[in-house]
Amino acid sequence: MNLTLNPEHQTFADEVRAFVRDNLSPATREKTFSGKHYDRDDHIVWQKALGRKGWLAYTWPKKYGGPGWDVTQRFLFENVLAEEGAPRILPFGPKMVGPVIYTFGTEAQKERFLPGIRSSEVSWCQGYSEPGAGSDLANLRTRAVREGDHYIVNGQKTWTSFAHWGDWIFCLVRTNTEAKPQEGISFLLIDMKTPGVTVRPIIMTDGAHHVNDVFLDNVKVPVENLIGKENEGWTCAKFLLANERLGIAEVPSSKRGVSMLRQIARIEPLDGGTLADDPAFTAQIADIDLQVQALEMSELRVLSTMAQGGAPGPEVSTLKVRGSEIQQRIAELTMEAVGEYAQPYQPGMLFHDTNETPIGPDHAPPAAPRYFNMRKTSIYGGSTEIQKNIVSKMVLGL
Amino acid sequence: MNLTLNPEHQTFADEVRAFVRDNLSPATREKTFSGKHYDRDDHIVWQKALGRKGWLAYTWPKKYGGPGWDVTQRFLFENVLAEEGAPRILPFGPKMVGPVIYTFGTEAQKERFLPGIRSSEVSWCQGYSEPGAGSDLANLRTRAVREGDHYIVNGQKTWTSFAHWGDWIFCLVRTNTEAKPQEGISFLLIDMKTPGVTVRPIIMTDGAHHVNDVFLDNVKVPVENLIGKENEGWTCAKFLLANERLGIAEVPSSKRGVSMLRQIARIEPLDGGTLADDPAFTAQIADIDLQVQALEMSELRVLSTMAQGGAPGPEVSTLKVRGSEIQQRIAELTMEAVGEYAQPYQPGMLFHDTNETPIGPDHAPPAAPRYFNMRKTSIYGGSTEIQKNIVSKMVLGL
Amino acid sequence: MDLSLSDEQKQLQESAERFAREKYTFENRRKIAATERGWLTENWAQFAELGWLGMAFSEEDGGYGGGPIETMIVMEQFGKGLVLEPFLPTVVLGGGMIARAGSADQKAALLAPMIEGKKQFAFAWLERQSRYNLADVSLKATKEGNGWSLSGHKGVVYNAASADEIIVLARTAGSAREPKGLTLFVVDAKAKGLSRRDYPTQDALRASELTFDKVSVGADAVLGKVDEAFPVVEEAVDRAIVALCAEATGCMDAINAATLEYIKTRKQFGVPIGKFQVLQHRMVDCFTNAQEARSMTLMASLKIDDKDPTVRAKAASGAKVQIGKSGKFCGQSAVQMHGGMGVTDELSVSHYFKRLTMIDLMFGNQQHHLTRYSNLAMAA
Amino acid sequence: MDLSLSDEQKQLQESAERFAREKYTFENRRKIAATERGWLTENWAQFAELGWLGMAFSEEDGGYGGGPIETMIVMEQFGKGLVLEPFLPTVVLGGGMIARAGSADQKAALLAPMIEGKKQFAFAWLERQSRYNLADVSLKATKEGNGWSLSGHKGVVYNAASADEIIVLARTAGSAREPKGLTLFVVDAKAKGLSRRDYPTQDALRASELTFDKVSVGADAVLGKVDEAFPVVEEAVDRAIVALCAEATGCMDAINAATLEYIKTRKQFGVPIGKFQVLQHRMVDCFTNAQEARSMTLMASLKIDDKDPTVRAKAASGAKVQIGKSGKFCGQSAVQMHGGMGVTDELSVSHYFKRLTMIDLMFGNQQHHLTRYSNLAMAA
Repeated sequence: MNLTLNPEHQTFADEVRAFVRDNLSPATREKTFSGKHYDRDDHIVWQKALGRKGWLAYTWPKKYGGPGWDVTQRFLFENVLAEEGAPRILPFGPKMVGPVIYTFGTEAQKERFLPGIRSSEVSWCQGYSEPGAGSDLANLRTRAVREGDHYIVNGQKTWTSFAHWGDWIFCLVRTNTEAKPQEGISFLLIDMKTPGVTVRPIIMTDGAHHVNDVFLDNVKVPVENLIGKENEGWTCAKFLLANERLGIAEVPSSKRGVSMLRQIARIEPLDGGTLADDPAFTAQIADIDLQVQALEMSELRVLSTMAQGGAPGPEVSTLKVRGSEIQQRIAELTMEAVGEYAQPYQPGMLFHDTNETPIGPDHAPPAAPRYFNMRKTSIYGGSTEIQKNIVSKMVLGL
Repeated sequence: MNLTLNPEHQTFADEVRAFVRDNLSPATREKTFSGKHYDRDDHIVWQKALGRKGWLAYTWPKKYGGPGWDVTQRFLFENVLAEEGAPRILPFGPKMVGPVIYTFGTEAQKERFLPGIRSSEVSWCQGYSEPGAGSDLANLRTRAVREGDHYIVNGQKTWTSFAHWGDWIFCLVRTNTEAKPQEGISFLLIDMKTPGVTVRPIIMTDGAHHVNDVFLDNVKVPVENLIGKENEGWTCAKFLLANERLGIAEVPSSKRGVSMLRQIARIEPLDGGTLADDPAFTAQIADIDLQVQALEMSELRVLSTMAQGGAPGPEVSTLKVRGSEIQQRIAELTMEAVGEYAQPYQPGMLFHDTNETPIGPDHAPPAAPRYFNMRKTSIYGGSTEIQKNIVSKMVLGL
Repeated sequence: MDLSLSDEQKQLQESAERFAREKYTFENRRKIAATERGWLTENWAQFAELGWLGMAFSEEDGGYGGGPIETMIVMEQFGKGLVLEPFLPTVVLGGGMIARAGSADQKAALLAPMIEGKKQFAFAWLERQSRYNLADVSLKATKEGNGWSLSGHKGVVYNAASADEIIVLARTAGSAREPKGLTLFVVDAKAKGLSRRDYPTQDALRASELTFDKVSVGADAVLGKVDEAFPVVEEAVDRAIVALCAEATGCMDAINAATLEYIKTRKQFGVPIGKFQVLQHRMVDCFTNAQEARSMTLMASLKIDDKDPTVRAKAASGAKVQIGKSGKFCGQSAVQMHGGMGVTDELSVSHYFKRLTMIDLMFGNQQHHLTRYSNLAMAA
Repeated sequence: MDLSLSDEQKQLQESAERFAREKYTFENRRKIAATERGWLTENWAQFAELGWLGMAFSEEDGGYGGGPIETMIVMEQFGKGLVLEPFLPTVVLGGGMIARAGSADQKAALLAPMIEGKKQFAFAWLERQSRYNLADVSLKATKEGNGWSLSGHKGVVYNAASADEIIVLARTAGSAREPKGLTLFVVDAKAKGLSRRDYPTQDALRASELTFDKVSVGADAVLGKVDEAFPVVEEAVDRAIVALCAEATGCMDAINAATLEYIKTRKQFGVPIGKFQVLQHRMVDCFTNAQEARSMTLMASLKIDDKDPTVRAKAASGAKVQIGKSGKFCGQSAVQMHGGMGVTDELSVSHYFKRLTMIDLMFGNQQHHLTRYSNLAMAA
């Protein structure tokens, strides 16, 4: 057992770091460290650069055009990207639908869809949640009725992140209303340009527009866009959720968050010194720092099991639970570090390129909005309550 | 609205204080402040003194021999007793069975039982829990079968505090096995000297003997010992539980605990000074101090409603929940204040009069045992989980 | 000891409750927040008419002889409605300091019209480096003939854009962070040399950054004694804290009620989610937290008039700790139990959550006041 | 990076697991705790035979070339069984300090027989005033001819009654709490002038108060360099902390398993109480806590050999914080979910709870190590 890197891995990490420094736009990098929201180009330009290098679909096996990295390489790649201020890779293509397609799709589907995902030429979004089916996903009502070589899809999806940027959406739809809830569901790919697809923004409490309602009104979808067998979409859904849960702990960005928080504490004034002099505050940083370390090590233990051929089990749910608590706590402490100057609401500084000077310190504008916004992390991707139900049932047998 | 005392109440408080100082044995008082366990005499001698003064059954109306105090007087009485180091009044007679008897009993029963409770001549204990009926009290199995003018009682009670000191036990027994669980229960008074009553000690994790199993083997109980109607004992049980929940928050003793904790922090050495110099520790004392204040004020608000004729509702359950958390936290902080010297186990210092000097400071011996022992407060008298179920259902309508 | 409301207090509670319920529906509030001032003059006029602007002042100061309990009653209902009118900066802070420290002339010129609804105030104490230290003031006031000249910066000044007068805490002597050497000045909001940068806050209130560039004021602009403002400010802020605590209890009642309603109706897995025991217990904890917040606010309101400044400070800090803790618990829990809906702009829950969060940050957060309380309690 | 156990390590784990399972049933342990020594010589002999006493020492020191991972593996199983044999004071602390600081002669005289199971040690560092400050030492060693004379008091010295030699931390120079000026002495447990007051601890181990009244030792009793013991002690204690953390993870696994089993079988309201969602989620939290404890212990075990003392100290303190937090959560939760049974002496749960509680208090509790970690992390 050891935690040290061998020379090849060390070289690899250096190579990744050099790549990020050469290819990530300084303006995008700056948004990461100032806490601004990214716009579409921040994500896509960067992802295309990764795509050209063959690194966007970095978890994929070589067979499907991935780099075929080992667990340590993945770990290093994710950490270096976060340290260097790269935006997170939007997961919908490379982490979600891509693996579903290469695992359950036909050869034709693989040829058609995988290249655009690997290159980031095609943007994807996820059509899972519905107004009446959030935690209770199996209760979804969006209907797909077979008519000849098409499905006619009707229904509403909600909480669809970046639907307003998406070229395609992968949807869970009900193809059999008479089967048990989980048995009549299919996994369908829908071109967002198809007539009948409408996107309506949902504005978050911080004023941001990330998520949307997606209305599907008599949308005609060719049968060849079905992944796997009809009525067996739940298998894809479960596969995808398990994949999602692992990366969703967001350890690398939380590590960056802790180090930014320490920086802020060293800047924020307090009684003639700085907040870094206040042991009550620094103890709270230390506490969250240690929580991040515990989470990272737990994740490494899971990855190590996977490296030896094991599959991530339902216990990764607990990583997602802690990961979201940690992101929330870092955001909370960051806001508390800013103090009274977290109160001004400065949308210009959050959403736009602007020459205005911020009110308060540079790190003030995103502090409170980020705190509000981060509450979502314990809700999306299966709420904390749902994750604990899963572990209770699947791991503990309760 | 005001929190100030009028002159009559001020005089009353002085009178109570003078009484405690004149009547409480210095050895008993000393046990309170050193955290030793009381023996039977500590309780009974003190309670008899209160009884002679007419203050033992201090919550009772004048009609039944109580002092008929108002809410402020009760509040002052409880606080002064705690401040002066009096042991808590064992609730089984004056707070539990006494009010049940004067509320549901016949005139003959009142005449027979109330005087011995008021004077502490007769000690009572409570026969509620059974091995299979803890939280689920209605599931109790102890049977009482009517034979002529007696009941024949068979079964087992458990967690019976001070059964080994008790003259009488009040029991919930099943008199009808065919009714719904709560409908076949009766409230029965049993003389502990009756043949067939056996007491077996249960030793707690700190080595203390407070609770017992009580075995009832063909115990012959006269029918006149039934309180209320046969099969309607659940009414008495609920009435008693609601009464119990209020006092069980133990605010006055927690106030004393906080002040003792501050004293200990001023004594415990730390880096050449004392623990009182450590802001991380004193902040934790401040936090629990404020929790006690919030609880006290919440209790006063309930008492104020009662003073205007309202009855304490199920929301007092939350007072019990917080009260137990607070007692546990004070015990925990006290142990942490002692540090490494909480490790020696010193039963001699806990249970006996001894001339030995303690290992470590005088306040060390009870620190860890008390922490272990206090875990029971969120279990007995209806566990925290049960209390929250009650509030959820009865108050919130969930 | 008596914890019951008088008949007058009950009436006050009813009328404040009615105001919040009728004038601050979710949609109304959104419209009010979008106006230029961010609040409605007609509402302010109604406050004056109902006597709320003068209720907590003595009769000799032109008020109606109430006190902290009346303030608590009204602020609690303001919290339920998320009321936007600048009651706290104008009445509690501005009015409170003038009543405590003002001369007869100042009371006549400022307090009387405020009670009539004709004057509003803002209180400028914070600077970039101050954090929660009320004495960390470097805006300088220097003697200039008979009067004074003020230069420096003040930040996050609530209601500065609507105020007629800004009450400014300035350093007239002493070194950085010394409580001694601070003086309060009443400055005309339109004074020459005073510039503003206005903005909304996270919770839809209005505040400003102020720059003072040699702003001249007369000798009569001094509120209270020169160099001796600190105790006045500390008391005023303690009173403001208790008023904020009352507002927060109102927010908590409202957010808990909304969440309870939501979990009774929102269905998942075929049942209302309020049937799940984990949510039931969390909901119970929310109500317990609100109960404790109410208890501590009431206690602080009853103690804030105490002659002993330590009693007053402990009461205010103690209540603020509880409010910080309870507000966070209720706010975060409400968002979580609302699921995705809780993080959108479309339901009231996120607005209560934001207000509760900002209240914690005002005049010192939970941690700050825990330390303050702890130091006072250990010194005793 | 590689987190898999070698085949030898897996075998070690199995044999330690078997020992704890077979020799430390609940009833067996109760009997062992009631013996005069509080542990069994036959078990100690078995440790020697299985090579556990020497596994973590280098081959040149007569050991078997393992390290912290081997210690972790064995301690974890000891935690599962609540094993009472004095492995920590003798092997981890005593053996560790001798290996690090001892002369060749001392290693031959002390370490070799220890590995053979023929010598036991105790480490006397704490004094009444020390709390968790390893440098707060006032027991004095003064020069006496060629040797030294020790006078003063040591407290809560684990295994002092069974030890052949007591390793004593004494002040030879410097002022109170100065890290410089401390020296380690190896003192014969039967030395003249050394008296003991023995007692059991809360968790059924054995410790003693020691009084040194002019205890004379030779020059060869000094372990390491005069006045330079502090770094040796700090490292030894960091290693002991990590070993304790491993023991605690074993305790947590056992207490969680017992609780899970209990809530699956104990019925109330007609169903196993494990059907109640609140208990289910709490049980999940217990397992998550144990997982985190295991992760931090593993990380600390992998970092404790680092050349940089800061890396080592941060790893040890970080793990101790996690163990404190997780141990408290699992322990308190287990008692609560066991209901009344959890607070009696009759089930294993209360014994695990007591051990977890005492582990938190040993060598600095959660708060102490959070502060230590925080200071080191902010200094970086």
